[in-house]
Amino acid sequence: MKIEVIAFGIAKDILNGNQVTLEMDEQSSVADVRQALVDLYPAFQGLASLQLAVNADYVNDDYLIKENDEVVLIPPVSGG
Amino acid sequence: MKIEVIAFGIAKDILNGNQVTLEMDEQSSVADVRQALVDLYPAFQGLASLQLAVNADYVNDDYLIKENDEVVLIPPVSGG
Amino acid sequence: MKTLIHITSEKLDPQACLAAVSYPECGGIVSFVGTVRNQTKGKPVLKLEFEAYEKMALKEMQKIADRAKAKFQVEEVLIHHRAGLVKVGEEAVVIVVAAPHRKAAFHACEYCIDTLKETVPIWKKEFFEDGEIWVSAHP
Amino acid sequence: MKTLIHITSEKLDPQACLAAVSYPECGGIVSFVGTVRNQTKGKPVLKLEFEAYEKMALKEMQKIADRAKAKFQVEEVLIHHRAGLVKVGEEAVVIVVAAPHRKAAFHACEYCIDTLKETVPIWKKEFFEDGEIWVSAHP
Repeated sequence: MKIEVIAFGIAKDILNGNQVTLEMDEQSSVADVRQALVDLYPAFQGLASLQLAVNADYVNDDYLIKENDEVVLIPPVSGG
Repeated sequence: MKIEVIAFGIAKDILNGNQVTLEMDEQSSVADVRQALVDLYPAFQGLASLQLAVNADYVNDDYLIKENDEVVLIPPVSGG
Repeated sequence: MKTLIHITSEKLDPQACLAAVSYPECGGIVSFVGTVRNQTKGKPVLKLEFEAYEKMALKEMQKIADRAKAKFQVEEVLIHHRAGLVKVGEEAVVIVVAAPHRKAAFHACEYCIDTLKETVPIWKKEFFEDGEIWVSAHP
Repeated sequence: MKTLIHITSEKLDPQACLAAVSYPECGGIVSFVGTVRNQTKGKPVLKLEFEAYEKMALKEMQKIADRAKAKFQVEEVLIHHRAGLVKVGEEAVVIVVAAPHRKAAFHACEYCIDTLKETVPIWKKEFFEDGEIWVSAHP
């Protein structure tokens, strides 16, 4: 299935764009998507953290992504 | 020597006025003045505390009062 | 309104107080506004009066501000206190603290209000329908 | 200005925020204003940019307010955050908490800003003379 991943902050700089489309197996988890991204863009390994949000909520690593989920890369936040 | 004691808050109610003049021995301490007041007005014993300020500062019980000192009775404060 | 330590019989202005303390070199500004409650232990309070031994109260408020600056890393401290008759819901005290780090600003602001309530010679009288009391006078 | 949870590209108004949260039944109002610093480790910051994943940021800010109310005895919580380009010295965030007891108000306000900095998806970019960085991105 195709997963579209949206990026903010430094993740945008690493992707060189604000989104990327990944071709993932069905039943892929958040951990699988993160691994695919790190494989494609090794610079993500240098970040202090890399969380994924699904449909505007933080989710655990074992969350299984569905095709139309809104998946967003959350590099270390720095508001306030 | 004559010591004029100024009162605020509930101390004013107890004195039934905002000041009282005490005739004290020379070398009287703050503790002596407090004792003289409690003897004259036993209602002071019912307060949660009774501090004396001299010249607009808190002083210890052994502070020796001088004739022209500004002596003020400080019942429990409740500002803020 | 640039008076940092102030006792007044007029209504306090928390917004002007906040505006009076703002520094670009500071990372955090913490303020506390204490309002006068409309009841004490379920009994409606009709109005209040603050009596201040003003000369000493201002000295003690300045000591609190100075100690807050020395104890915490704080750049500026404002403390305004109301005197005289106060209506329910009005502000009794406004404290504003500016500091380069927010933890210090929170700690210093809390230190200021806690210490003010212990040391500053100001007395609150609450008026009820059936009488009046000097708050905290008795154990 | 009665919006309690808000992200805006316009200048924040701490005074209006303070005015928006004020209740006579409350004993204490604590506010925090975070301003943008003019230097980081001695290097002058020329300007800043906040990027927000706005939909989620608003949700997380609302969660923080709801948790603060549940965890502490707090009546009302306001959280406003700036987005977009910000000048040095301007406000990045304003938090106002109203509670019947001042300790709860202090704790809740500190909880809100601490949690906001950990969970709300907003990213700060600092611009220096010789470049720019996403704050806290790297260990």
